Amino acid sequence: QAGAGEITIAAASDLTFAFKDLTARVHKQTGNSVKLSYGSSGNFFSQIQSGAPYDLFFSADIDYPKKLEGAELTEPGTLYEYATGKLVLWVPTASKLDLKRGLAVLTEPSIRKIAIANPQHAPYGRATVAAMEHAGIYDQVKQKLVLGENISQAAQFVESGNADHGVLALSLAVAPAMKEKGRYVEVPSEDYPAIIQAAVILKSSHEKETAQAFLKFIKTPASLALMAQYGFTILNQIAGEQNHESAPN
Amino acid sequence: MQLSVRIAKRLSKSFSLEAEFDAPAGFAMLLGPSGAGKTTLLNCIAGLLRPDAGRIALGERVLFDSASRTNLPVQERKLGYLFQNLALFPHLTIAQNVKYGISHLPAEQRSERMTAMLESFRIAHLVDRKPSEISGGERQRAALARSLVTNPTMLLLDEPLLALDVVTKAKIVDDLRIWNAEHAIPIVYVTHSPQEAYALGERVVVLDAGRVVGRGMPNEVLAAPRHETIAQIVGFENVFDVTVKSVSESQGTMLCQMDGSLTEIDVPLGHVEIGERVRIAIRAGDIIAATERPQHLSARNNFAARIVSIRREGPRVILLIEAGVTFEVHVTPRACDELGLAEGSPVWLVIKSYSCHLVAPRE
Amino acid sequence: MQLSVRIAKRLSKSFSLEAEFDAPAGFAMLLGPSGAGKTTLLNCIAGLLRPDAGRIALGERVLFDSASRTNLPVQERKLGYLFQNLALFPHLTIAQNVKYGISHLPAEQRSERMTAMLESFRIAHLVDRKPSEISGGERQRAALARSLVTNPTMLLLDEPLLALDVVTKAKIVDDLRIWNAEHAIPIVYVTHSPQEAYALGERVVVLDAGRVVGRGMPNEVLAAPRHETIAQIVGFENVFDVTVKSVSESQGTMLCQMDGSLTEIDVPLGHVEIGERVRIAIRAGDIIAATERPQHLSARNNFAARIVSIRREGPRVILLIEAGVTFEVHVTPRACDELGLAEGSPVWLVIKSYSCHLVAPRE
Amino acid sequence: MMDWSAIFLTLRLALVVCALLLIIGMPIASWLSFSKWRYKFFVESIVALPLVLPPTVLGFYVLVAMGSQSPFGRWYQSISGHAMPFTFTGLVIASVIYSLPFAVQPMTAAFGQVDRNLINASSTLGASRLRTFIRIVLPLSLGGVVTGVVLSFAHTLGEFGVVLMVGGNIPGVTQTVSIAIYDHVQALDYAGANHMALLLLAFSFITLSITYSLNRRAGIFYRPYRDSALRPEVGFAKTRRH
Amino acid sequence: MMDWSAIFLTLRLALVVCALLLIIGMPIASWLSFSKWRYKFFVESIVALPLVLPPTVLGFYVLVAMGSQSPFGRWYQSISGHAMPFTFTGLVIASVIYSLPFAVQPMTAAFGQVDRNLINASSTLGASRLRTFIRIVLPLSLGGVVTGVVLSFAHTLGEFGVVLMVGGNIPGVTQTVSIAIYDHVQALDYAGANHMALLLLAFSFITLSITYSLNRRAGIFYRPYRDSALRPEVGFAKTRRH
Ligand SMILES: Nc1ncnc2c1ncn2[C@@H]1O[C@H](COP(=O)(O)OP(=O)(O)OP(=O)(O)O)[C@@H](O)[C@H]1O
Ligand SMILES: Nc1ncnc2c1ncn2[C@@H]1O[C@H](COP(=O)(O)OP(=O)(O)OP(=O)(O)O)[C@@H](O)[C@H]1O
Ligand SMILES: [Mg+2]
Ligand SMILES: [Mg+2]
Repeated sequence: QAGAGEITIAAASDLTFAFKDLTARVHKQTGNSVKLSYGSSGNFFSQIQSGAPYDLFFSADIDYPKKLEGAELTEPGTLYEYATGKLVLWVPTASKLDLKRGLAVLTEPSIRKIAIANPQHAPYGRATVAAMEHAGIYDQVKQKLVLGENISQAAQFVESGNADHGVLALSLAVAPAMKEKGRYVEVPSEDYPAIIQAAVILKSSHEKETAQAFLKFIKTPASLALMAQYGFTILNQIAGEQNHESAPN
Repeated sequence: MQLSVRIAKRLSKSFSLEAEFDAPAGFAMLLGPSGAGKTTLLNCIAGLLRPDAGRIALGERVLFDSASRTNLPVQERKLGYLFQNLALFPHLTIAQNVKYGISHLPAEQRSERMTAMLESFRIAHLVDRKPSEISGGERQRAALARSLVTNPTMLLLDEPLLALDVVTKAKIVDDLRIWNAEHAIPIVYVTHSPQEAYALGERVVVLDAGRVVGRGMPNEVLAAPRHETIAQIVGFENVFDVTVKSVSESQGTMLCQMDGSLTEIDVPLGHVEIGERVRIAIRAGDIIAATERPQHLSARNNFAARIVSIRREGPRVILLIEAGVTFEVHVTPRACDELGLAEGSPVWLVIKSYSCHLVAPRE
Repeated sequence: MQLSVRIAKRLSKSFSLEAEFDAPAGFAMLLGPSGAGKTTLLNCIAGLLRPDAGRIALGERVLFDSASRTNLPVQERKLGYLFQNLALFPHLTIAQNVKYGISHLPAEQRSERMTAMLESFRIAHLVDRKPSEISGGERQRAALARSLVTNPTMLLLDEPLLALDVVTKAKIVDDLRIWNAEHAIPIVYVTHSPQEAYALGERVVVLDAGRVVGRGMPNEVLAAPRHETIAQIVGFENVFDVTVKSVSESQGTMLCQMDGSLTEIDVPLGHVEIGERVRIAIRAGDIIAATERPQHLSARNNFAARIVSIRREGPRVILLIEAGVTFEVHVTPRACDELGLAEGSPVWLVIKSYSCHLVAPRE
Repeated sequence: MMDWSAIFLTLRLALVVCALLLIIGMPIASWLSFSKWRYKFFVESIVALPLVLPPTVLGFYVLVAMGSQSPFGRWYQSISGHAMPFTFTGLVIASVIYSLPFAVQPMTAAFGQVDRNLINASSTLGASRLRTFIRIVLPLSLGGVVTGVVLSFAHTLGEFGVVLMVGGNIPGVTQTVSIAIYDHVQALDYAGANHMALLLLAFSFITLSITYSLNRRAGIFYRPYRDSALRPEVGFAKTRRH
Repeated sequence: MMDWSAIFLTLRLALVVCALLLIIGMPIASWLSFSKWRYKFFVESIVALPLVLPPTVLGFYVLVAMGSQSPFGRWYQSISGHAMPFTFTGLVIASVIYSLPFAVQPMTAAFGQVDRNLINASSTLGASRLRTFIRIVLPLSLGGVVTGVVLSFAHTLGEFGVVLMVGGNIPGVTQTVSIAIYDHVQALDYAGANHMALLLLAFSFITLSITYSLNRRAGIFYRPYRDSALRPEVGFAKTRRH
C-alpha cells in the first residue's frame, strides 16, 4: 500500500519540531504524505466532536483521547501513549541563578515573573503547579506567575525576556530557538504526576490504513530515537533510564 | 386636466394648513407672506407630507384621499417639483442632475432634451460642473430644468426665479409661458412677486397663516384686494383702520373716521354697519399731491397736509406726508421738481374714493 | 472706515474675476447678472477664497495683500457674512445659531441681543426651532440676524431679502437702514433688484462676467446706464444695435439706422464716428404711443407702427409694437382703454432723443 | 518558508466575505437607517453583538451550531454530503457573522447622514426606492460604505480566533495567513513568522496606500466642495500667515 | 463560577481604551479629514495597518517591543520600576494600538462628510478652529464618532489575541473576560464558559439596547430632518397604500 495515502494529523503544538522531521521521513520511506495541523488539544477536542476531518489526533495529554474514546469517536484499540512530557526550569543565559537549587530558587526576591502554562487546562501547567506545591513554594510564587495559553506561549514569555524564569517542556527547551538562549534543569519527574501524551485514530477517518501505518512507523526504534532527540520519551523507557542513572543518588 | 386640492395638515401647535383650491391647466400663482404655508402646501401635493385629512386629485387620478385611505407614493405622482432649497444632487454634474428623471429614455434623446432645456436657460456651458461649482442663479436654473425635463403631469415650482437677475428672469418667464402652451398641465407657482403673478398668472391663490384668503383671476384678486395680506403683497403701501361714520347709498360711498386722528375719508360702500371698524388700503401711486387747494375735481377726499420726508428711489420719489395719519405717496422726480416739494412744506392730498380698497384684516 | 478691494482671482478656464472698488461706511450695492462673480467677490473679501493677486484693506487693517504676503484668517476678519445658501447650522436651534457668533458675551446680554434681533425680524417665536423646521423666508431672516448680531466691522450680504414677501422686505430694509445708521461700517450688499439698490444704496458697483462695468451713485449708474448689462438690470426693456449715419454737433444728437431695418432714430451725441455701430437702450415707459400722428412735439423720433400684442400685467399694459424693429412699450390701462388700442391696429410711436441711452455692449 | 497557499486562501476568504458583507450589510444598514419601527434598537443591538464576544468563544459557538451534533449541521451535511465546519464555506459563514457589525455600523451611520431633501427630490423625479438608494444614498455615503468594507476586509484578513475554531487549521483548506503566522510563533520560529508578517504588512500597506491615494485623486468618496475653488481656503484648514 | 474580577477588569480596560481612543483618535481623524498634505495617504495607511495583522501576531510584536530587550521597554522599566508587559498599562497600550483604526476610520469618514459651507460660516462668525470642530464638525458627525467609539469599545471588550500575548493571564490584573471564557472552553468546562458568555452577552445587549433606544429618543446623532414634520413621509420610507 505504498504511495497513495494522505492523512491529516491534528497535533499538539509542542510536536512542531519533532513532526517536521518525522513526517519527512514517513514520506520518504512510505510515500504517504502527512498534513499537519497544529493547535491546542482542547480546541482539537471540540473540533473532533463537531466532526473535524482529521485522521489522527496527537494530544498533549491522555485525557482528551480518553474522552473521545468514551464518546465512541475513535477507532477502538488505537489509543497509543506516544510520549511522556518532562518539565524543566529554564533561565536565560544571562541569569546568574543557581539552577541546581531546583524549583526552590524561584522564591528568590529578585525574580519578578515566572512563565508557566495555564494550569486550568494545559497539562504542563497542571504539572507545574503540582511540582511547585510539592516543593512547597506555590503560595510564595503564586503572585509572580504569568500564564501562557499553552506551554509554547510560556516559552515566548521567557524567550522575549518578559519573564525571568519559565517552567517549560523539555521538548521546547531542546528546540533550536531556545537552546542557545538559556540554560535549563529538569524537574524531577516524581515531583509531579506523569504527563502522558497519547495519540488515537479517529473513527471518522477515511484513511485509517495510512493512519495505522503512521502509528506503526512512529513505534519503530528509529522513530523513537528521533522523538527522544526532540525531548519526547516514553514513560517506561524513561523510568528504565532514570532507574539506571539516578541509582547513584 | 385639473388639480383639485382640499387638505388639512397640522405642523405644530402654532401652525396648521387648511387649504382648498382648484387649478386647471395653466399657471396657478400661489402668493402669501413668508411662513404662510406655501411650501407646506406643495409638499402635501407632492406626497412628501401626508395631510391629516382631505383629498388631492389630478383629473381622474386620486393622489390622496383620507376617506378612501388612498396615498399614492411620491414616485407615482409623476410631478415636477422645484424645491425652495433646490435639492440638486451635489455629487452629480448638472447634466446628470437634469437627466436623472428621464433615465427611461434612450441615451440620445436624453441628451437632446437636456441640452435643449439647458440652452434655453442659458446654462448649457455648465453641464459638466457640480452644483457646488456654479453660481446661485445658475443652480436655480439647473434645478428648474431638472423639474421640467421629465414632462410631468403637474408642476410645483417653489419660487423658481428667486436668485435671478431681471433679464434672465424675463427670459425664463417667456420660456415657461411657451412651455406651458405645449404642455397643458397645472403649474402651481409660488412667488412673492406680484409682477410675476401678473406676468404668468391665469389664476391666483393667496395664502395667509395657513388659510386661503384670496382666489381668482389676478386682476380680481390683486388689483382690488379684499384682504389686508393681499393688499400688502401687491404693494398697497397705505393700510388704515377706520370707523364707519355715515353711509350714502345713493353715492355708493361711506364716510369713515381714521383711527387715531380726526381725519375723515370717503370710501366705497361695503357690507358694514355704521360704527363698525373696517380696514382700507390705498396705493401710494394713487394719491395725488398738490401745492394748492385742488378745485373742480371729482375726487372726494382733499386733505391739507405737510411733507415729513422726501426720498428719491430711482425713477420715483417717495413722500411721507402727514395729514392726521401718515400717508406714503409716490410721485415722479419731475413732478417733485416742478412742484418744488421740500421737507416740511405744506401740500394738499387728493384721494379718489375708488382708490380706497376695503380689505379684510389679518387675524 | 473704508473697505478697499483690488483683486484678481481665476476660478476656471472660462471665468476670472478682476475687481476694484472702494466702499466707505454705508451700503455698497453689488449688482450684476447671474454668474457675474458677485458671490466669488464676497468670498474673496471674507477670506474664504484666496485671491491670486491684489489687496483688500478695511481702514488701516490689511486683510489680504499679495505683495506683502498677508492673508488674515477668516476668523480674525471680524465680518458678518450672509451666505447665498444661508449655511445655517442644521443641528442648532435658531437661538443657538444666532448666538453662535457672540459666545464671548455674558449669557444675559447674549439672549437680549438675540431676542432684539429676532423680534425686529419677526421670527422671535421660532427661537427653539431647528432650521429644517421653519419656512424658507424665516430661514433667510434667521441667517441675516446671525450675521448682524456680532457687531462686525464689515458686512457682506449675499441677496439677503431673496425669499421674502414685499412687506417683510420693506420692514427689513428699514431695519437695515437704521442698523447702518448706528453701525458706521461698510456693507457690501448683493442684489438683483434695482428697487433695493435705489432704496438702500449710497453707491452701486455693477459686475458683469467678472469685471466692474459701472460704479458710482445709484442715480448716475442706474438711471443713465452706460453699459448694456446695467441697462438690462434696471429694466431697460428695449436694447438695439444701431449704426451712426450722421452727426449733428449743434443739436447734440446723431442720426442712426437701426440694425435689420430702415428705421432711423435720433440719439444723443457720443464719442463715436460715422459708420460705427453703437448700442442704445430705451425704457418701455419712456416711449409714447399715439393713435394720430403727433404734431408740435419736441420729441424728434416719430414712427408709424403697428401693435403686435397687448398684455395686461396688473397696473400696466405691455404693448409689443412693430416699427421696423419691435419695441416694448408700457402704458397705463386707462390710456390703453381711452386710445382704444387693439392688436393689429396702427399707432404712432414717439421717442425723445434723450430717452435713448448709449450703452457699451456686453462682450 | 513562504506559505503561498495560506496567503491566497486568506485573500480569497477576505474577498468573498467582503463581497457577501456588501450584499448582506447594505440592506441591513439601510433598513436600520431608514426604518421607523419602534423596536429597531433591538435589531441594532443584535447586529452589534458579535462585536463583544471573544472571537474564539464566538468561534466555539459557531462550531457547535454548525457541527454534526446540531440540527442545522446535520441538515447541511445531509444535503451537501459533508460537514460544514472545516470547509471553506464554513469559514466564510463564520467570518461573515463575525465581521457583520464592522460592515453594518459605519454604513448605518453614513446612510443616516444623507440629506432627506435629496431623497425626496429623487422620489419626485420618479425614482424607485432602489434607484434612489443606488444613485443618491450610496454615492453620498460612500465614505461610510468604504470604511465598512475596508474594516471588514481587514478584519477578515487578520481574523484568527473564529477561523481557528471553525476552520481547524487545515493547510490549503482552512489555514489562513494569520493562523500560519501564529503557528510559526508557537513553534518559536520567529524568523518565519516575521517573514510572513512582513509580507502581509507590505501587501496590506501597498493595497491601502493605493486605495487611499487613488481615492484622493479620483475622489471616489463624495466630499462637499471636493475640488471646488472654495476648497483650498476652507476655514478649517490652516491658513498661512507670512 | 462567575469571575467578577475578570468582568470588572474588562470593563475598566474597555472604558480606559475607549477614552484614550477618543482623545487620540479624534485629532488624528480630523487631521486626516482636513489636511491637504500630499502624502496624507501614507499616514492613512499606517493608521489602518493594525487592522490587517492577526491579533496574536500584533500582540507578539507588542510584547517584544515592550519587553526588556527593547530600548523602549528598558526605558519604561527605568522610569516606572517595573516591566510593562503583564501589567494593566501594558494591556491598555496594546489595546489602544490594536483598536486605533476602528476608532479612526469611521470618524474620518464622518468628518469628511461635513458640509464645508458650515465650516466656512463658523469661521466668519469668529470661531477658532477648535471651536468650529467642537460645535459644528463634531455634532454633525456624531454618528461616525459614536460608531468609532462603539466599535472600539466592543472590540476591546472582546479582544483576545493581543491581550493573551501581552497580558499573561494574571487574574485580577490582566485576565479579561474573553480570556477567562476561553480558559473555560479549553478546560472543557462548557457550563462555566456558557455562563460567562451569556452574562457578557446579556450585559452587552442591554448596554447596546439602551444606547440605541436612548439615541433614538433623544436624538444624540444629528440627522437631517430628524423630528421635522417632513420626516414621517420621506420618500425613502415605505409609503402605505390601502
Ligand atoms: N417641520 C416643521 N415643523 C413645524 N413647523 C414648521 C415646519 N416647517 C415649517 N413650519 C412652520 O410652518 C409655517 C409654514 O411654513 P412654510 O415653509 O410652508 O411657509 P412658506 O409659505 O413656504 O414660507 P416662505 O415664503 O418663507 O418659504 C411656518 O410658520 C413655519 O415656521
Ligand atoms: N467652484 C467653482 N469652480 C469653477 N467655477 C465656478 C465655481 N463657482 C462658481 N463658478 C463660476 O464662476 C462664475 C461666478 O460665480 P458666482 O457664484 O460668483 O456668481 P454670482 O454673481 O454670485 O451669480 P448669482 O447671482 O447667480 O449667484 C459663474 O460663471 C460660475 O459658474
Ligand atoms: Mg417656502
Ligand atoms: Mg451668487
